[in-house]
Amino acid sequence: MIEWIESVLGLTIQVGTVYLLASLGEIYAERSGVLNLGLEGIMVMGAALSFIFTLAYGHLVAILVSVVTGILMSLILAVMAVYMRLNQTVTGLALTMLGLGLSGFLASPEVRKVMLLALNPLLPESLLAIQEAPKLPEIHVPLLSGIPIIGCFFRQNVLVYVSYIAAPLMWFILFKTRPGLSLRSVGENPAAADAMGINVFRVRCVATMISGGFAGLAGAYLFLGFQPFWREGLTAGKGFIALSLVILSTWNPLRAILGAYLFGGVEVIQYRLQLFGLGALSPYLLTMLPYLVAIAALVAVSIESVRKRIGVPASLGIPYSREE
Amino acid sequence: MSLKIETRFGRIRVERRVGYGRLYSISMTLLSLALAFLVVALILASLGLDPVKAFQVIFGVFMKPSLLLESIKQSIPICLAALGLSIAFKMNFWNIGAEGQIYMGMIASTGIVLLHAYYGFFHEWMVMPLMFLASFLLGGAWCLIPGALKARLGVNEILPTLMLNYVAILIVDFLVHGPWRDPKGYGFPLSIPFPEYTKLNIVLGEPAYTGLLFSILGAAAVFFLLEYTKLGFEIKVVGQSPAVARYAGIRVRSTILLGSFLAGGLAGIGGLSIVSGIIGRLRPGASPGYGYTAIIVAALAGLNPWVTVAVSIFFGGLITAGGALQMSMGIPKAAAQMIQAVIFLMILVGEFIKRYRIVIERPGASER
Amino acid sequence: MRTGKISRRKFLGVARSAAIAGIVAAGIVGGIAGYVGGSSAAPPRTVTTTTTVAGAAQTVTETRTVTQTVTGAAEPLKVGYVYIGPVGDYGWSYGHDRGRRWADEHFGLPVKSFYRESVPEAEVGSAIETLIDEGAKLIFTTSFGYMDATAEYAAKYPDRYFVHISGYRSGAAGNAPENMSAAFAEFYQLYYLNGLAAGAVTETGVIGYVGAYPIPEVVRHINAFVLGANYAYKKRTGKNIKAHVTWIFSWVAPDEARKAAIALFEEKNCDVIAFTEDTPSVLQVAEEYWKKGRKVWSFSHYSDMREYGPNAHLTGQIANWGPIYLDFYRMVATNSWISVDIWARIGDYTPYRWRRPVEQSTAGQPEGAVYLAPLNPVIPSEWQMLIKQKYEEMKELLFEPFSVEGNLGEPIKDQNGEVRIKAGERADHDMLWNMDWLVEYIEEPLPKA
Amino acid sequence: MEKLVELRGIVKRFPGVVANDRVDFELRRGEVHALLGENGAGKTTLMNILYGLYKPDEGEIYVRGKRVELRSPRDAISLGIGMVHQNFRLVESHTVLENIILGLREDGLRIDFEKHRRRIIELSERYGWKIDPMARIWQLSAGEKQQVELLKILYRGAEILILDEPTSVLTVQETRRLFEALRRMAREGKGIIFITHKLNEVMEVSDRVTVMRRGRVVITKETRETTKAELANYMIGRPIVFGQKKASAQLGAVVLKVIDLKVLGDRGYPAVNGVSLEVRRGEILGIAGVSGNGQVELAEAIAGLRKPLAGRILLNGVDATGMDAGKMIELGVAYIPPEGNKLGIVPGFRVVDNLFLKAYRYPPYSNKLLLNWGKMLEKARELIEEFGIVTPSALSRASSLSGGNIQRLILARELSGIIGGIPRLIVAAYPTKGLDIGATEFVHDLLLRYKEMGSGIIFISEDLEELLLLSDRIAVMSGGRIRGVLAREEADAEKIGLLMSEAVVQAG
Repeated sequence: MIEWIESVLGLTIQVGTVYLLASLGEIYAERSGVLNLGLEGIMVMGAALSFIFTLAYGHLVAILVSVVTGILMSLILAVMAVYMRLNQTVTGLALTMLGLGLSGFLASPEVRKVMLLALNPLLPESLLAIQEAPKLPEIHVPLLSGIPIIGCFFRQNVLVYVSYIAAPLMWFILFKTRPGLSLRSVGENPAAADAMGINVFRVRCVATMISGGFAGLAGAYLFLGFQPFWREGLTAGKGFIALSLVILSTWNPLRAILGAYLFGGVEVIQYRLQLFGLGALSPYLLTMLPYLVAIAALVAVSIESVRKRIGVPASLGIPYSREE
Repeated sequence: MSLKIETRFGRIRVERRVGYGRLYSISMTLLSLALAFLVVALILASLGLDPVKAFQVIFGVFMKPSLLLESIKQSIPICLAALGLSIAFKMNFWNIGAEGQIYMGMIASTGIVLLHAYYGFFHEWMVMPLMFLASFLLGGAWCLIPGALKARLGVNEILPTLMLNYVAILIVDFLVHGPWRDPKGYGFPLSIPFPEYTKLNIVLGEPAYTGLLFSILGAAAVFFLLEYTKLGFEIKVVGQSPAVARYAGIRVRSTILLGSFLAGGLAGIGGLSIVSGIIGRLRPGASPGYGYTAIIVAALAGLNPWVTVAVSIFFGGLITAGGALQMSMGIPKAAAQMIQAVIFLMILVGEFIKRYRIVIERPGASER
Repeated sequence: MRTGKISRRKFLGVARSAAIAGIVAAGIVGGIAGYVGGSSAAPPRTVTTTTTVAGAAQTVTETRTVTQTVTGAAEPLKVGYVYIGPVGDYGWSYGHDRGRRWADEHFGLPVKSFYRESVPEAEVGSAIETLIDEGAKLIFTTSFGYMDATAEYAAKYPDRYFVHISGYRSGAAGNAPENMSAAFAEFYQLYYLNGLAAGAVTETGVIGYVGAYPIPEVVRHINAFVLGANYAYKKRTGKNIKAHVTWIFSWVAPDEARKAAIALFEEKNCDVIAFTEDTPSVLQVAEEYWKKGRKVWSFSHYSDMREYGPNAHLTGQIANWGPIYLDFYRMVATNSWISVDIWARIGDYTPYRWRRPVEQSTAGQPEGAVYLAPLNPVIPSEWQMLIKQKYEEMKELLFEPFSVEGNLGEPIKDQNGEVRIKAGERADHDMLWNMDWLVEYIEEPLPKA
Repeated sequence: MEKLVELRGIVKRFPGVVANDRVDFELRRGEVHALLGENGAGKTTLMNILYGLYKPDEGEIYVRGKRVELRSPRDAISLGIGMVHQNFRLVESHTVLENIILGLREDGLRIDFEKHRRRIIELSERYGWKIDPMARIWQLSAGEKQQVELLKILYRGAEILILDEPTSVLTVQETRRLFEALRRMAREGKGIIFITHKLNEVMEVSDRVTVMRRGRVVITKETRETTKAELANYMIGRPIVFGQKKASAQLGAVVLKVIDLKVLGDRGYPAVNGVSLEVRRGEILGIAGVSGNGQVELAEAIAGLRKPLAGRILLNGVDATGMDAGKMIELGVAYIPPEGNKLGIVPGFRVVDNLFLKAYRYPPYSNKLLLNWGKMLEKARELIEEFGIVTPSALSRASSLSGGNIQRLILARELSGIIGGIPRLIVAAYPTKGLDIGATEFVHDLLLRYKEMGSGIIFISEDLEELLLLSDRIAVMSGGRIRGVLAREEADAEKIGLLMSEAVVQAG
C-alpha cells in the first residue's frame, strides 16, 4: 500500500509540477493586473529550446535559455499591453500563435540541424536527427528520500525541487515583502499605487516578465523533466489548464501547489481507475473538469464580498493610464 | 475636447490622437499591413528564401480560379464567426469563444441530420432550415453562458469564453466516439455522412458560392443590425459606455444577453458551414482554430462587416497560400503559422500608432 | 542516417553526468551568432528528389519502355502528398514522408513529388487544389479524416488519380469514383508475433497495452497481441496470460502514454507493454525501468525505435509505405490504373512472395510494406524460431492469428465467454474491420464511449 | 514663520483651458491654509502640481526655500509632501497596515508587520483615532478610511499635507474629529493645505485662506480678518445681485411628488436620507447646497438611475417608485446629468447619434425594429440650428465638440421634445458648470422658456446667484436632507447660507 501511494504521489508531483511552475508566474502577472494569455506559446517555446540546447550544451544552459526566452517573449506582451495599452487578450493570443509557430519551426529537423551545428560544431551527426534529449536526472535527497510516503517528494529532478522552493518563496514575496505589496496594489488599484509613488508600468512589466520566465521554465520542465520526446505543439493546451489553475488557486501561490497536484493527481489516477475496472468514467468529462471547475471558481470569486476577502485583482485586464 | 494621456517612458510621451479621419485610419491599416509583410520578407530573406517569389505565390492564389474558390470556401466559417465577433466586440464583450460556438453549431446541425436520418423526423425539405435554426440557437446559447455570467454576476467574459471552447471540443469528441458514431464507419470516430440535400450547395451546386452568399448575407445582416436597428444602436451604446446606456434608458443586461446570443449564433452557423459545406459529417477537430482566426479577422477588419468578408477571404487565401508556399519553397507549415502571428502583432501595433502619437519631448522645453 | 562515431547513447550519458555547463555563455553567444550567420548561408531545403533512369534498369520491367513513350523522359511524374501532422515529428506523417522519399528513389523514372504537412481535415480541399495547381497527377491523402474530401475531389478531377490511406472508400469498393484507390498497411499479424515474443519472455505472466482509441483497428491489434502472448505463455507454463489495457484517447500524446505505461507497470506488474501511439514514449519508459533494475519490455511502432530503448526493445511492427506508393506511381506512369483497395500485410510488396525455410527467414529484416523489427536476442531461440515460422507462414496466408490455430487449438472467446471464432473459422476482413470485442484474457472491458 | 511651500507663477494649460494662470501660493509652518474656490477654479490642478502628478507649463516650486522639480509623487513624498485625494486611493482588499506602508522604502525587503503595527497604533492614538491596523479597508467607514489616508501621509513623516475636499464624505462628528486632528497637526509644526468650497469649514478650521477663481488667485487673507460674505464675493467674483429675469409663475398641477425618499450612495450608505418635495407645472425648484450632499443621488433616483431604498416618487400622480430610466423617460422626465461630457454623451458617436440617444426608440424615429435615419437626420439638423450647436455637420463625432456645445447637444436631446413632446419634468444637475457666460445665459433662458411652456423643473446648482435668478422656490439640501424651502421673495444668500450652515451643525 505504501509503495502504491508513493508511486502515485511521486508521479502526481511530476505531472503537477508543470502546472505549478506555469501558474506561479501567471499568478504574479495577474496579481499585477496583466492577463498573460501567451502562456501556452511561451511554454512550448521553452520546451523546444530546452530540447535543442540540451543536445548542444546540456541541461543547465538549456533551462537558462528557456527562461530567458520566456522573459523576452513576455516582454513583447508587456510592451504592447502595459505601455501601449493594447488589448491584452488579443495580444496574448497572438503571442501564443507566435510561440506555437516559432517553436515548430525552430525544432523542425532541417532548422534544428542547422542550429545545432552552429551552436556546437562538435556534435556527432547521430544527435542531429533525434527527437529526444536526456531527461533530467532524479536526485535523491539523503535521508529524506528514505522516509516512507514522504520520501517520494525527495526522489525528483532538480526543477521539482525548484518548484518546492519557488512556491513558498513566491508566496512570501507576494504577501510579506514590499515588492509583493506593491505588486498586489498595482493589480487592485493602480491609481492608489501610483499616488504612493509606485511606478505602475514598471511593476506590471516586471510581473509579466516573471510570468514569462516561469512559463519558459515550465516548458523546459515539461520536456526535460517529464517526457523528453519532442513533437510539435507539445504543450497541448497545458498553458490554458494552468490559466484555470490560477483562478482555482485564487491567485495564491500556496493554494496553487494544492491545485497543481490535484490536477496532476486526476491525470495520474485516471489510468489507475481504468485498471480498477472503473473505465466507464468518461475520459471526456474528466478532461473537461479543470475548465468547468475554473468557470465555477470565476463565478464564485466575482461575488463582491468574496472578491474583497480573497483579493481578486480588481483591475485584471484593464490597462492603466494616468488621465488628466 | 481632447483627452490627453501622459505616460512616462523616458522622455517619450504618448498622446492620444484626436479626431482622425477615415482616410487616415484606412491608410494606417494598410501601412501596418505593409509593415507586416516587410517583417515577413525579412524573416524569409534571413532564412535564405526569396521573399519576392513568396509573395508571388501568396498573391498568385487569388489569380487562379480553383484556388480562389477554395480560399472562399475556407473563409466562410471564419467570416461568419468574425461577423459574430464584430457584434460582440462592438458591445465591448471580449468573446474569445467563437471556436467553441462553432463546435456547438456543428453539434446542432449534426443533431438535426441524425434525428432525420435515424428517426425520420421532419420532411426532407425541412432539414436544412432546421439545421440553420438549431446551429444558430445552440451557438448562441453557448455564448449566452458567459453573456449571462457577465450580465447577471459581473463575471469577466474573457476566461469563461476561452474555457468553454475546450468543453465544446470535448463534447464533440464524446459524441463522435460514442452515441453519434457511424454504425457503418468501421468504428472510426465520425458521424454518418450528411445526405446530399443537407449539403451547402444551393448556389450553382458549389459550396464556395453558397458560402459566399451566406457570408455576404451575414455581413448585410450584421451591417443592418448595427446601423439600422434599435438593438444595434443599443449594442453600440453599451459597448461605448454602460453608464451612458443606463442613463439613456437602455436595458444593459438584456442588451448584453441578446448581443452575445447573436454573436454566438453567427459563429454557430459558421459551424454549420463546416460540417455541411466542407467536411460533410461531424468529426473531432473539425474546426482547426477558425474561431481564433476569426478574432484576428474581426480586429483587422475594424469590426466593419463588409471589410470582414474581404479580410476573411484574404485569410482563406493565406491558408491556401501557406500550403502553396510550403510546396514551392519548402517553408514548413509552422513558419506559415509564425508569419500569421507576425502579421497579427504588426496590425496590433498599427492600431496603437493609429490611436496615439508619440511625442519626443526635448528636455526642458514646455509642450507646444 | 545516424553514423556518428560516438554512439548517441554514450553521448547522452556523458551529457547527463557531466552536465555540460562548461561551454555556457561563450557558447550561447557564439552559437547564436553562428546560427544567424549559418542560417542565412544555409541552402533552402528542397522537397524534390529526382533519380536518373539509368540506375534503375534492373528492377523496372518492360513497362518502363511503355512509360517512356507515353510520358517522355522530360516530363517527370508529379505526385502530391497531404499529411495530417508535421513531417519533422517522429510519428505517422514522418513515416509517410519516408515512404514518399523511398518511392521517389526507387521509381527509376523522373518524378517530382511534393507534400503539404499539418493539414487539418477541414482544409484538405484547399490542399488538394494547390497540389493539382502544381500539376500533381497522383495524390496521396494520408489521414482517415481526408476520406470524404478525397472522394469528392476524385469526382471533380477525373483525370487525376487519388489514393487515400487508412479508409474504406475506393472505386474498387464501389463507394468512390474509379480514379480513387484505398490503401492501408495492416499490423495485426505483426502484433501477433509481438505477442509471441511477449509471452516468451514475460515472467509475471501479465502484459499490458496502451491503446489510442477504442476503435476496431486498435482493438484487433490488441486482440492479436494478447492471443500471441497467450499462445507462447500457455505453451511455456500451462497458464493463461493476463492482459490489461489502458486508453489515452489520443494518437500522439507522449506524456499521456508515459502516465498510462507507468500505471500498467506499477499497478498490474506488467512486464511487457505494447502500444498504439506515434512516439517511442512507452519504450522510453520501459528503458527507464531497466535503469532502475527492473526488466520490462516494449516494442517499435511504425519505425525502428531501438535506439530509444536498447535494453527494453523486444521487437515490433514497422511500416514502409514506399513500396505501396511506388506501385501507384507505376500504375499512373504506365496508364494502367485500376482502382484497388490495398490491405498490405506480411509478404506483400516483397520481391520474393513465397515463404522461406525458418532458418533463412527474413523476419526482423526490412522487406515489403510491413515487417518485423529486429528480434531481441533475449527471446529464447526456440521462440525466435516459432516467430520466424509463423512470419513465413503468414506470407502465404497459411497461418491466421484469428483462428483456432492461433489460440492453441481452442476456440477464441470474448470477455463474456461467447465464442467468436470456432474451429475451422478464420476472421475475415469484415470481422477484423468491425471488431468491437476483446478476447477473454483481457481484464478491462472495452470503453463504450 | 518659515515658508514650507512657495509656488511662483504656476501656469498649467489643458487643451482649450488654462487651469492655472500665473498662480502664486505659499504655505507656512504651523498653519492650516484653506484653498477656497468653486468647482473648476483650479484648486485641485494646483495641488496635483505640488504633488508631482502634473508638470506645470511654467512657474517655480520652492519647498522649504529650495527650488525643486517634481517629476512624480515619489519626489513629492520624499520632500515630505502628502496628499489626501477627494476619492480615496486605497486598496480595498488590503489591510490598513498594507495600505499605509505601500510604497514605503524602509528597512529590508521583508515587511516587519509587528513593528509597523505598533507604530501605526501609536500614531493614530496621538490624534485620537482608533484604527485596527489589521482591518481590511472595505470593512471601514468613510471617516476611518480618511484617517487611513492621513495616516499614510503622517507615517512617512510628511510636514506638508494637502487635503482635497476632505469633508465631502464625512458625517458631522467625523468632520469635527478631523478638524481637531488638523489643529493638532498644525500645532506640531506641520503645514496643512485644505481645499474646499465650503465657507463654514474655512471659518472653522483655517488660519489663512486663499481664494481662487477661474484659474487665478483672487486674494490671500488671514481668516480672522474676513467674513463668510466677503469670501463668497471673492469666490463668485461679484456681489450677489437679485433676480433680473422674472418670469410669471403660473403654477399648475403637481408634476412630481417625492415622499420620504431614501437612496443609497456609491459608498454604501444613504446619500439621500428622507427627502420630501413637490414640483408643480411651470415651477423651477432650485436645490441649493454644497455638492456631495445627496443632490446627484436625488436627481438620479428621480431619473430612474438609482433604486430608492425607501419612500415614494409620484409623477403626475402615477407611482413611479423604482422604475428604471427607460420608464422614467417615457413618463416625461428629462435629465441633464452633471459632467455632461462623461455621462451625457458618447464621445465616439456622431452628433446625430447623441441627439437621439434616448429618442431613437420612439416613433417616428423608429418602428418596432428599425431606425429611421432619414427622419433622425432631418430632425437633427433642425435641432442643431435651433439650439445653436456649433458642429461641422450632424455626422461629426461628438468628441470634436467644445464643452458648451456638448451641453447644448444634451439640452437639445433632453428638452426639444423629440421624446414624446415637451418634458413634463426637467431635472437639471449643475447644467452650467464649466460653461462660459454665453453658454450659461443660453441654459438659463432655455430653462425659463420651458418653465413658461409648463414643465416642472428641478434645478440643482452650487451657484447661489443663478439659483436666486431662476428659481421660484429654493430648497436647501445638506447631509442628504432638505433643510428648508424658501420662496424666491424671501430667499437671499444669507438665509440660504444660514440654512446650509445650520444644517451642518444640526445634522445628527
